[in-house]
Amino acid sequence: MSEEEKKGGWGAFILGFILAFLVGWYFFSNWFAVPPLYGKLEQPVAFDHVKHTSEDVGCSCEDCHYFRDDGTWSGVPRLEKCIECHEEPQGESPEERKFIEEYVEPGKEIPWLIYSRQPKNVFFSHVAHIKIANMRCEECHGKLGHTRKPPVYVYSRVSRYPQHTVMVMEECIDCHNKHKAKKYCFTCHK
Amino acid sequence: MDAALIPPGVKRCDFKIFLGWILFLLAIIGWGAYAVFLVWYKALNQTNMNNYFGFGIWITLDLSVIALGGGAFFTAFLRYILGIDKLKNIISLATIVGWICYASALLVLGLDVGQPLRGWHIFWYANVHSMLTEVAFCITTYFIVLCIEVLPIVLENVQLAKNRFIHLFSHNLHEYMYVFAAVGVFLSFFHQGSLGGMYGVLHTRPFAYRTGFFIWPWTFFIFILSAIASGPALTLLVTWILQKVTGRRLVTKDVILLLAKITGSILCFYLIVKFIDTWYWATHILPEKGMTLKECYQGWFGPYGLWLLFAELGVFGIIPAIILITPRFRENEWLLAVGCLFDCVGIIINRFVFTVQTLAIPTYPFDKWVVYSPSWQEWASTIMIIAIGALVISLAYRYLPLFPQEPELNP
Amino acid sequence: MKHEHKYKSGPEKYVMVIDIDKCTGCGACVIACAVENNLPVRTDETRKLLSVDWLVIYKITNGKPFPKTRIAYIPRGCMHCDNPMCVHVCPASATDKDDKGVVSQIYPRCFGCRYCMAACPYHARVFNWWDPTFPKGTERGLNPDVSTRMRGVVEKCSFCNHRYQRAKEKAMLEGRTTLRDGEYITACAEACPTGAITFGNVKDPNSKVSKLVKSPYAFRLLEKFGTEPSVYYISRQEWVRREADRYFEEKAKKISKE
Amino acid sequence: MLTRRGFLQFIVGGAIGTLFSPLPWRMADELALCTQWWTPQGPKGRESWDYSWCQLGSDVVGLKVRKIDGRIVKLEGSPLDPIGRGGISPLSASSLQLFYGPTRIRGAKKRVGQKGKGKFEDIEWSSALKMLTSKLKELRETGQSHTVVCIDGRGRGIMSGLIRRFCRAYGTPNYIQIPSDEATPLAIRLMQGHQGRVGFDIERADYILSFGSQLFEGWGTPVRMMAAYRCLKEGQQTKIVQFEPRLSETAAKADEWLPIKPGTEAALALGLAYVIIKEGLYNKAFIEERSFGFDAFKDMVLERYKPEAVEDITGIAKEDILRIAHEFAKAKRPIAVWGRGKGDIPSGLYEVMAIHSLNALMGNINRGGGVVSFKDISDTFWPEVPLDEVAKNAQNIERIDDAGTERYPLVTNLAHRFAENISSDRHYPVNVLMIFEANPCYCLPHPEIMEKALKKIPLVVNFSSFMDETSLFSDLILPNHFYLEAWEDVTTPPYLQYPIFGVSRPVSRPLYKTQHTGDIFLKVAQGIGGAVASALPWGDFKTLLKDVAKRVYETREGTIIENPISRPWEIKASPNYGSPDEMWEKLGKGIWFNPNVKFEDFKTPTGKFEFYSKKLEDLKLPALPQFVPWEEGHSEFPLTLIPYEKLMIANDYIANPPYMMKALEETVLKHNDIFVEIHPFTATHLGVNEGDLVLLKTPFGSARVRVHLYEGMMPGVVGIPLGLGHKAYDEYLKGKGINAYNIVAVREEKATGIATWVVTPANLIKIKRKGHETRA
Repeated sequence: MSEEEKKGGWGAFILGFILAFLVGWYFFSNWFAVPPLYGKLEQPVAFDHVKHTSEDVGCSCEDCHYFRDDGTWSGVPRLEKCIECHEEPQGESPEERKFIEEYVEPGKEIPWLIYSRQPKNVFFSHVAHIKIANMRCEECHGKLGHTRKPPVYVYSRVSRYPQHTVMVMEECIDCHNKHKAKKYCFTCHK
Repeated sequence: MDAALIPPGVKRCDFKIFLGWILFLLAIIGWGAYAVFLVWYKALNQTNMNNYFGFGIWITLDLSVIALGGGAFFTAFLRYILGIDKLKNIISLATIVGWICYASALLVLGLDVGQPLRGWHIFWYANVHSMLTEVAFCITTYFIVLCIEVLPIVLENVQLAKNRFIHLFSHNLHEYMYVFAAVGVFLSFFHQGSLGGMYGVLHTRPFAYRTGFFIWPWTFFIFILSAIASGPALTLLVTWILQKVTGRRLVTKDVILLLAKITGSILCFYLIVKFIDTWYWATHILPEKGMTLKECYQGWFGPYGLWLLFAELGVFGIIPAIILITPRFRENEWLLAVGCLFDCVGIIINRFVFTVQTLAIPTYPFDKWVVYSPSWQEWASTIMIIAIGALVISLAYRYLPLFPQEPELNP
Repeated sequence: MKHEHKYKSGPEKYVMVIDIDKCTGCGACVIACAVENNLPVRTDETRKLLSVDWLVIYKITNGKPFPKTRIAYIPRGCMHCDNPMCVHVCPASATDKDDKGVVSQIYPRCFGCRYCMAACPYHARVFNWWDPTFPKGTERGLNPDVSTRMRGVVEKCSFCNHRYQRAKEKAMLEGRTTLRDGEYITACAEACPTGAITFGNVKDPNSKVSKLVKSPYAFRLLEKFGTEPSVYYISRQEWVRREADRYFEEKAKKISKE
Repeated sequence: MLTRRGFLQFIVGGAIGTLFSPLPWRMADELALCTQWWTPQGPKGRESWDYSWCQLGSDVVGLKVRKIDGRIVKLEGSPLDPIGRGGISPLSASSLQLFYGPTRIRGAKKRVGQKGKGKFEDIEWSSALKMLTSKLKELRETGQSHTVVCIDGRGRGIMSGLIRRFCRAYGTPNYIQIPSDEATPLAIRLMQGHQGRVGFDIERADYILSFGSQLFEGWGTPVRMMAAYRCLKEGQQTKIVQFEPRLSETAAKADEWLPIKPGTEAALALGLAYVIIKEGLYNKAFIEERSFGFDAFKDMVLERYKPEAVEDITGIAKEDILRIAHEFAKAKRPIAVWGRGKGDIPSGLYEVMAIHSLNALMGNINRGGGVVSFKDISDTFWPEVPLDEVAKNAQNIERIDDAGTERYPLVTNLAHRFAENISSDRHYPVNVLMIFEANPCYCLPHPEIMEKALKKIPLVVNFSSFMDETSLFSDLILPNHFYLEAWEDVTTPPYLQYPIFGVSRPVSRPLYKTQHTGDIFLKVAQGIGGAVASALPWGDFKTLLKDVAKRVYETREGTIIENPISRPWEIKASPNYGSPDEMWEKLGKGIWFNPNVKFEDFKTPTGKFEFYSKKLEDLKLPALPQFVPWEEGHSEFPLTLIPYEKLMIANDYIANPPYMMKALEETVLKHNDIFVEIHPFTATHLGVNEGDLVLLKTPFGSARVRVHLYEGMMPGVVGIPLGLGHKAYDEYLKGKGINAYNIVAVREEKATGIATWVVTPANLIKIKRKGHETRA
């Protein structure tokens, strides 16, 4: 072993540390959301919430998002709801024309990307949160209902779950703790 | 060929012979690795476990190696805490054997759980009421401690030790070893006990259920005792095998006899406790659960027959206890080996009945006995783990100065 | 020392009462359970100890020789014990007991250590030894209310908890937080053509189950183990009661007095 | 410059740096989460409910259908079903798997390659129908209309009526029902002169004698019998006595089980009659005023069926015979029930007559809690068929199965002779065979004869929805809708004590390119034209059903169920429908039923109940009920093989869905081996143990089976389950066990030609084990 080697100092160590640190944060935290772990997708149709709820169109939230008679939540409306107004183009926008050509005419359901999509093993009761706990939509969905353009959909390619906008179990539990709501496994799991 | 790696002052067999032995072990390990691959790729249907036998040979192996690995912490306890200095001549081997046992246990757990990718849930979502959680935490931390204990032994390798830094590091580590030994002893006590507790708390399985002290059923303490009583026996057995295989004397007889005496005494104590426990269980706990001793065994000679009880406590309990406690017997080299072997077998049977027989006993009055026998994949992976142990010991013996007395005993 | 789960039920405590004398062992409950809960099927299901079954029917016999032999059927799902050993032992908190009496099992949390199976004397818990398979095409009939389970996890009867969730949503829309008798029943209870299975809230004094559990012929399986099951059985035949339980004589005397 | 030391430092630094980044923690989580999409999941959506009726096999179950976005996910019993009252049978509950399953046929198919090999090519529906129509037209024009045969496996309701009518109008006498219970209608026709429905008012009976009927395992209608069991146990505490060689589930639920030697039920019935007559316990008013031939019956019984003699024949102790007879006679509404197994293991005419005589002795006929007879809408709906020359000529041609000929004048169907006669060219060749909801290549005794017969027929048309055994031997497959996709009629099921009529609407769009068989018959009739077309003028099956509903409306009887009723047989029904349209509307949910139906009086030549049948006398046949042994002993075959049926095994046109296979007990099937049940004594005698492989030999063949030792099986008897051992279908069913029909002995009743396979001489020979057994 040469003297030179012995005096090597900590340079290589620090270099390794910083490099790994940066690579780890850049590729694996969902802040940057870059491939290969994360993917970004645009919604199939650039739906404008503001436009629809503006005075000249005059839709209310409940027109599309409502409770069904059995207490379940309707979620995102189906194509049949869109067709009620968009059988024929309502305006000049090329987005709308594209939407009619691609979905309305062939009668194909729009594959919406659900920002707050919960896993299949999770049961979320909208009615419990809205009717019983009197929460507002914004508390969980933020300003989504006031956007002019749908935000980018960020998801993980491994777990296939959306990022950023989705609620994870820790958040559910925090809120349930705060409001002293039940938090048995079967309160939310199925 | 590998002369540069061999510790100074000792002789080792020809490299070709050693290579042959290693290749033989690797062949076994390869076969086991294929079984492991099958289990991970195709899931646990590759085993012969079923909904009645959620625990099989792997858990038996797991509990056995952890008990037998108890030699490490107990020898460390004797050496570092009680200051029995003589044992420094065997402590390295005890530590290596312990490390092998615990590494095997963790490997087996990785095989045995249905969803290994989620294995960390046991730490992240820990249920503090579960004895298994306690086991998982303690085994993992103790394994880390064992790694630290093993590290200086590895660093004593002639080539590694040439590095000044490594040399100093391992030397310093040696200085503080009693701290790790103390931590290790504490951790070991808990998980050895918790493993017993795992079964002892099962008030739904009268065969395993025991009342006890505070949150711990008696099995908690009995398992600790049995681990202490059998761990050093395995260390002695390995030493004996090494001496026989290599034809060299590695440890002076007084060290061996001392450890054998301690082991024997504890085994006697353990057996007394175990007899009382068995009596109380048969006469109090079982009737309280609406069961009889007869219902817990499949006749005399069935697969889960009463012979198991006699084998565990009689042949593989009382006999080794007598051998180890009697100076005249334990001084006989062969009898000592038999004693140590029987001691280990007794504990393995104990662990076997607690894991497998507990589940085999019909719980419903109308249910039938179901017999479990492992699939080849289970055998292969089990044998693989034993082969890995042999491999590690072979390498350690060849390249590390495990036995400080070896140079002077083999001039 | 006993490991007792300190269980406190809320205003609801669901129990099941099975009248063994009415059960003809037809198996409609088993099938209804399988369809409702998306149970997987393999091509060879004859090794019963490897099958994923939430509800099984035990056939017990009085042990007498021909022609005095009699048989009875005991449908057995999860007992939803008030002192559930499985909950106590699960290292990853994948199972709990909620205030309405249901012992849960969370599949994505479970990592398959099977300690709970060792703890359950009823064999109510089963393991997914294989990846779940459904005959080709029948995935279209899967129930979205129940998540399917992946290999390597333990599963068991959930008292059709999703039906509770469904019933509760409907009630909440109407502004109610409690359910009426019969609004939430399990798939097996609903399917039973002889009405042998009754399900309901035992704390509701008007429910059917609250009357049935008081029957002098009511008993539970393996009561001596101290598990406090939520599933009650009724049989007027002494031999059935004796066979189905680690029977104790005190109880026999109590019944003969009445 | 990178030194070794530097490299090591770099690696260690990297490792520590990684630990301070999200990488390990994130990946641990992501990998755990990815295990969640390993399995298929049903998509969420809007829930909706529909009503339907499942009529697979012997089931008649009202269903509530749960749908998610129009996708059916669950079938539940409908509380609006007066028969099952909310219960469901295993088959109905799991029929969703048949609906979605892999054995559905997805469109019209034409055979290519050899028959039986199962090679088909897709064919357009239009050309398939054209092919069939032109063939039928050609045969009719060349005077060979009688060479067309229709096999009907449903055997009840409007659909059967339609096929029968088609045959008549087209001009062929060869309309064959399988499986068919010939003995019951015949016995009722002979003793009561009634042609129509027979019902057992089980729910109101207070004493039930069951002669081998597996009452709670599929006899009659499974859910109705289950509901009846509940009613009997909750209400009047009716005593049920089961005579059966095997402790079946029914025997287990009966209050008393008396093991009887297989096939001797008639002797037992007459032995009981002996006690009742001898001690004068019979209903004197009924016997004196409303019966004929009692004296002859009495003399015969008193002479030949002394309890001692009956004990010898049946193995039931004299004391038991006396006791049961007393109990039966003392009961207010005692009822004796026949029909072995699910009712489809045939009994002979004389056996049914013997058992029914017990009902007559107690006068428990055509009254509450007894055996009742009435007409059903499916019998009375059909208007007269206008026959042309061809059709009229055809009426004089003898049937290919010999039924109704001089040799067998009494019976209407002899399915077993059909296969035999064709394969041995006994009569004329058959050119076209149309098969509806039947699987004769599986569920007739000795199906290989049927296979041979099908190979001889140039055009075999199968309307099956499934690739079953018969489909494999067909030339043309025109798959029917599954019941969830079709318009179906719901008519009175066997043994129900009141008539019903309902309409089951499609609750799903057809999954595949299938067509309603009713529509096909109507279309083909139009294609043939002439009198055939005018006999079947309905455009489609739905129109026909509307017509039937209108006819029901015109009766102004009964009521349509709108709310759950707990005891439907007791209510006073009044019409709750104002117009045919309203009725049609209401039939979408509930069914029409009439508990106050008018019972059909005795229409025998004497106008009385005939213990001694005039008609039989005219035909020079024994006119009194009697016991004729089915089988004599064989030294080579010391054991007796009896088939038994299970509710968990569907055993006719419909085969087991995977969930039912899953729910089978491990004492029925182990891997691909079937178990036969024997008593431990028998096992000791044979030197076999539980689970041993044995060769089951009968004079008709042998099969490899395993033995299950069952304390509830009569010593010397071997029980084998019917309904396994399929050669077709998917891997969930194919090759599981053996088909018991392959090896049973078929015996014909001399007088009627009715064949039964209730007893078969057999032997079990131990097979030496080879290699290791797979563990349990």
